[in-house]
Amino acid sequence: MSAATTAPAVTGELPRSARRQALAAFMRDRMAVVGVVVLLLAVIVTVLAPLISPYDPTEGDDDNILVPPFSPGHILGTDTQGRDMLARILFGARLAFPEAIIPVAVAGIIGLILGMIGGYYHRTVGEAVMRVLDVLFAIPMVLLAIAIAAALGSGLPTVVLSMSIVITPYIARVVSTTTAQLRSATFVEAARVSGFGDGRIFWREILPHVIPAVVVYGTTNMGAMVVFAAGFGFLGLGAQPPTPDWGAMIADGMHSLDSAPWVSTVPGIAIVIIALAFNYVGDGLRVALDPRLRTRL
Amino acid sequence: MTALLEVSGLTVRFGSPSGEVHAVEDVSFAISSGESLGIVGESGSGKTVTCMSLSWLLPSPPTRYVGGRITFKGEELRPHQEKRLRHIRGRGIGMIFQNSRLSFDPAYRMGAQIAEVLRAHLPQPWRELRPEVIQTLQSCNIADAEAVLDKYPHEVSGGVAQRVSIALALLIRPDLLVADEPTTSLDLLSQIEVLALLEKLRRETGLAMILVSHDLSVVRRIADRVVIMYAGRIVEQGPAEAIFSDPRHPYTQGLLFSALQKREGGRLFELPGTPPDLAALPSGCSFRPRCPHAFAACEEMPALLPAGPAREARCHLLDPAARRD
Amino acid sequence: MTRSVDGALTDLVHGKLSRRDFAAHAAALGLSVTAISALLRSAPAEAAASDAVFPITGPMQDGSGGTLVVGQESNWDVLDPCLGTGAVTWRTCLYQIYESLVAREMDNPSGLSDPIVPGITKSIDRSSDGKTYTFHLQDGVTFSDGTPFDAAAVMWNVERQWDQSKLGRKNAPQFDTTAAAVRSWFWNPAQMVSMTSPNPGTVVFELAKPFAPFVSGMPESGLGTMGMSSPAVWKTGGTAAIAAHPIGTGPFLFESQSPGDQLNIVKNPKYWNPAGAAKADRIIFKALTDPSTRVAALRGGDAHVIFAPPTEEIASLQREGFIVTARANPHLWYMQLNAHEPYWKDRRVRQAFFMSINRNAMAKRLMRGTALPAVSINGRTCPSWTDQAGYPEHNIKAAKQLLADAGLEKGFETTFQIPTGGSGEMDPVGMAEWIARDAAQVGIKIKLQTMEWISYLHAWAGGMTAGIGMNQQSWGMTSIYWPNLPLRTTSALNVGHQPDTRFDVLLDQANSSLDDETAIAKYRAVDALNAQEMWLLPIVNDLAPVVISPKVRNFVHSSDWWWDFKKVWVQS
Amino acid sequence: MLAYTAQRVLSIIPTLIGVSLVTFGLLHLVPGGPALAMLGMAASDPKAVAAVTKELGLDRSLPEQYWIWLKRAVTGNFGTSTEFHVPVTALLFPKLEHTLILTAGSLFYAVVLGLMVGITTALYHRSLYDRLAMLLTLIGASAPVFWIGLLLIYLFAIRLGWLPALGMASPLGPPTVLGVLKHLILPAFANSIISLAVIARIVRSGMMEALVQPYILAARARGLPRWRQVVVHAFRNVLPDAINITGLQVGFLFGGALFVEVVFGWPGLGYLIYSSIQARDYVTLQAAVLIVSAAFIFVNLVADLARMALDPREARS
Repeated sequence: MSAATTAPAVTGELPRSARRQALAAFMRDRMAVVGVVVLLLAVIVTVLAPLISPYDPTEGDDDNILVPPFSPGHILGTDTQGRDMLARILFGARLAFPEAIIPVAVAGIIGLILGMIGGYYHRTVGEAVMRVLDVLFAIPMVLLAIAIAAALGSGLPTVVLSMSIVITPYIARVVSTTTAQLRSATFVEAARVSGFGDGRIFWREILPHVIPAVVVYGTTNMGAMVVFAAGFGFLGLGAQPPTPDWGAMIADGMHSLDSAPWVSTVPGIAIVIIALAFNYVGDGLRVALDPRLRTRL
Repeated sequence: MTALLEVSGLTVRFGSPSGEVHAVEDVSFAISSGESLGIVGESGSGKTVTCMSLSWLLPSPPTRYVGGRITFKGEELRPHQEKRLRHIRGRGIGMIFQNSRLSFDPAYRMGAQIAEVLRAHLPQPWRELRPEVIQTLQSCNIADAEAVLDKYPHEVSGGVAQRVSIALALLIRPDLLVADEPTTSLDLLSQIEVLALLEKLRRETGLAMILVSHDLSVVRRIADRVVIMYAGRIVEQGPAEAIFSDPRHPYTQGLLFSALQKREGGRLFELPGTPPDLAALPSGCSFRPRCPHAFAACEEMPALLPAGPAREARCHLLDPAARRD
Repeated sequence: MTRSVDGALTDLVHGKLSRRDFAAHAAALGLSVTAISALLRSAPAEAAASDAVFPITGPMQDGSGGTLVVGQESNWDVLDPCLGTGAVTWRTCLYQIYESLVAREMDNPSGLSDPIVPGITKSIDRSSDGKTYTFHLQDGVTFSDGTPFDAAAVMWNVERQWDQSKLGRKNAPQFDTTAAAVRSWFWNPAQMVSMTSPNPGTVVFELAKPFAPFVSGMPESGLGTMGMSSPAVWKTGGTAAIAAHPIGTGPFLFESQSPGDQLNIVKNPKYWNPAGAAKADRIIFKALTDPSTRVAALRGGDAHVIFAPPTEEIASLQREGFIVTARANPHLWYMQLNAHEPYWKDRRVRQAFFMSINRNAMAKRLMRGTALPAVSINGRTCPSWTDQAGYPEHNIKAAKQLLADAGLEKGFETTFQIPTGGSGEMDPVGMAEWIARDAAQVGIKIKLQTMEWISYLHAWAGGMTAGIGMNQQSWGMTSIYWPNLPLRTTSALNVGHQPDTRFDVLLDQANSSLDDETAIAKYRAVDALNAQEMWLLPIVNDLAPVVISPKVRNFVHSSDWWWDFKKVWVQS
Repeated sequence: MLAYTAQRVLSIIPTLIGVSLVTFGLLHLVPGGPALAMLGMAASDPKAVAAVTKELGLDRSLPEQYWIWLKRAVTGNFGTSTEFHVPVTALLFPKLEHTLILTAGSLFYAVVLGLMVGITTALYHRSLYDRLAMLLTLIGASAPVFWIGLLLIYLFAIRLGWLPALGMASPLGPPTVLGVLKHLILPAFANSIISLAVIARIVRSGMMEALVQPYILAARARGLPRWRQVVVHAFRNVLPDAINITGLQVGFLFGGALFVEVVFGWPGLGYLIYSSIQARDYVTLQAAVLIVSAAFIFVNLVADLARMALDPREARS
């Protein structure tokens, strides 16, 4: 069996070649590459939505209400107000992406800071930080998000803010665990003994090792965020209508599930595709950035 | 005397990202009851895969059993006949692994694991077997046998684990014991003890044994016959004394020489170069790139040629016809 | 069953055949899948617009028995006639368990509901000065706990919610702050000064000045102001006891409940009026807040009656054999404009905005015929309702002209505050989107601001703040009283701060009228004035569609917010 | 281990106090209090609102209100629901029971199917079955729960008519165990999908790692049957992680029940919490959130301790 492990030890390699190796490992994951392509396409389509969309997503056509998919002029059909589903899906993506990416980015930064404090000063301030995060953990995520949204009123900023608050403890936990492990690692001990300040140790020794974990965790969670944001829309806490929101579109269509199933099925499929793409990319990144997983067959 | 185990043409491969790994190529040998066979080679020479393949132990896939015939006590063993093989494994062919601590499940106490194996092979209940287990453990130089049964693998030393492992193999009374690098991961003291134990076993029970090692001195102490492997193939085999006193293959010569140097504490002599990548073997003789005697004919893979009484070696040097070129 | 493809296609176009059934037929006739989908595409979408007229009743048949399961669109709250709010609470149980001193007949398939019918009150006399009302109570009525229903019980109930501290008197021990607050819209304007009982069968109410809507206002907000509960229960454990053990005089008895989920009531075998006794053995109310869940319950046989069906599913439910009933009721979906926003100061702008809204299309297409365009601020069942109030028709051209006259031909931007849902709100978001789209045609750009219901109530009740151009509400009464609430300049419900005191004058005249005709005429004048001034925009009246299983008998769609289930029974 | 357990159990208390504080603070940020919800349209009368607000004690300062609440809560008195006017404990416990039934059903699916899928895909990893199963679980995990619920209702309840879509039991007639189980099938499955996928993936990767461990090869070499290698040895070593992740999932299922309860009309805590937010029923909400959080913390604690107890290397240290 020993013959099968062919990858040489990576000690002492230049970071650049490590990066190249990670990229190679990522490219080997076919589904991750497909995921990246899907996301890129989706982003391009989203950016170009005003140019390529066949209709105004908020402009209904009274004479074409609930037209089924594959009809001339409305490839994905129309909704209860006669609005083109394709146009609404395209414009809906303009919400879905920020709703997935911004909370993860915000929570990533805050979680990084809190997590490093929590993991590094684990006997003093960090303990207090982790206790507070424990409280946020214990409150069911959906409830916390809904209460925040109810407190602040619906709309994109609320959704982004409450999702950020909700996932921060999760990211902070990932960071604090990694930081706590690193704290006792030889090179960090060495840096401490050499008299480097905590700031420098955070910046030079811990951060570079923590960031990959956050990136992987964050990317994997962007898929969940797309789904979670749809939940807000579903409960009517999402973007202000008539702005198309995938979750709200599902809620809109669930009343006509029998006579016009496409109205809620189509946005559901859009959510699944984007979330799936994020999940595959996240998986690919995890394998690529974790040398232990990378070398495994 | 018919062979207890006969291996012929064994060929085992794996898939890997960098190509197909030719782990074992066309290996044939035999061992008779009461005989002890040493298999020697560097890591990656295919010796471990060979002995794992005796009862088709490696899961397939990913392992590909490309060819080979294994006859054990006159019965042909075929891969994938798991039901039949299960009774051969342990009962017919016992095995001892390189790192015995890892060969025990960390989640169970040693006693439970011994009991589980015995239950799989023997009709008697654990209660009846327990005294025998204690006795066997003690005969394997485990003083506090009772206590060991209650310990988890991570709570015993490597040497004790290895001795438990041997005791366990013996308790089922196999026809053949295969020991894969039994001393490699042990400290010096344990090495000596385990070797002494194996020697004692040989002496007292006459158990047939295959001992796999990269360490010539270990093999020399125990083996009647020796097989030398390089890059998945047998390069030389024959009676132990004959091979150690007069190695015929340049690789064997290199191995012996470096071992000698080491023992005499002199300058460390290592074979130049490294073993080849099994996924991209050089054409011709696999040893050619490292061989001090390589010549034109070596661009073709030599066959195993007779090299004395009951001896063979895979080298063109033994072929007068090849030398002519 | 074979018929030609043409025939099937005709049926499809006329809505007699669903697309799925059509596809099945066509496939049976040997058409390829592509041909079927081509045909389907050529047919206009079903139920795109509807001129449907829904029946008022289900199958009528004498009989009795069965368990009726009713799927409600939201939770009921407190089972206390003084504290329960919301149409659902009243509709579901309170109206079946309790009775009001003043009752309307809401399950008469013909005729309006305003006439007050005899119930636990036999008759009512009004003095010629309009200040004294004498109620003669029905004899032999008892609460279901066996205690008698008499003048003392009536007064006890009124004193529970009538805040006498405003008259400098001490409140009764059973007085409840919340109850008084819930009914504050009635007792404060009515200005009652005394309540006396010359004998156990008579109660006399004395008012400070004439108040024309006194009697008709009593059964509003459910039978709220006059729902009679047994004083004996309160004595056992106060307000909590009433909610836990609801005891009234009604045709049904409370059996059990799991709050927010299920409520069971059973027939009252000792109902005081045998002629009006309940027909069904038991009624089970289920809170099914999700519309598709209600439909699924109906289809699965887990509910016999569902309220507020999704309008998109109505056509297919009808095809499956369910009966959809609908009926005009006091409901009005209306908007108020914020008088503090400069662009509304010009009356022509308000008119132009109203004229830009195609209420007809909204009722027909968006609501699929389950609503009517509103033509009055009075409810359709209210005696002062008229279609002659003078509200202008949808007219984009005229609207643009009015805006140009007002110097706003370029249009302007404004914000519309709406709830995401709520009691009687229909589909507020969809409707607001529709209005915004219509208004955009004349250059009025509307930004929507949606809020969850209670947050919305909070904002709404506080009055519109700067930057909010308009908001929305659903209410309306069968009593003539209602316009007092949103249009009086001093009313808290004048959330748009409309400053025109001519409304107050007309409303005062209406309330102090000594005869109904004058009162009605004055309320109509208020309506006509609003049609000119356009502070309150009547949009649509909900017909409140209900879907019933064909097993349900004697179901008559109510002409009010609340329902009377005593004549309904279920065929097993 | 014992000391550790005690320490962990004690640490629940400050967390719960924190939870109640956060919930309390958060709820009072939400505009429109219970008075508005209780008054309905009459809420337009500011005097009426003020009177009810005072009656409910909501005009006091927040710390004062919290202190009063805490004092009562310690004695087990969680107050009276402002929405239904019944004691919160009487309201809560039946709903808790319903949610526990739903969670148990979901957990059953998540664990049984998750383990089955995880173990079998690890055994046949890289096979067509493995790829397909992994794709399906990932799709399930990428789809909104309410959407899956709708599709299930559409397919199994409306189209095929096999299963009831709604509630816990048929409203007609007394509830039966079989009836509840039948009603449980769809909502429990909808609720379980994400957890099922998580468990399947964790178990799969754990099993793949475990199956190539030397002790599995050794077990094989010692002639143990395949099922013992897989279940008794490989899976036993994945078990601590599997239990730990399952514990986390219990909390997740508890929270995710909200959407499922709304879509399937399941009368549980999630739905109660949702409607209590809408009705600003602070009293009910406070208690409900506390119960859910306590359950969540407790389950995680049990999972954590179970993981440690099952790993002899940790248990003995």
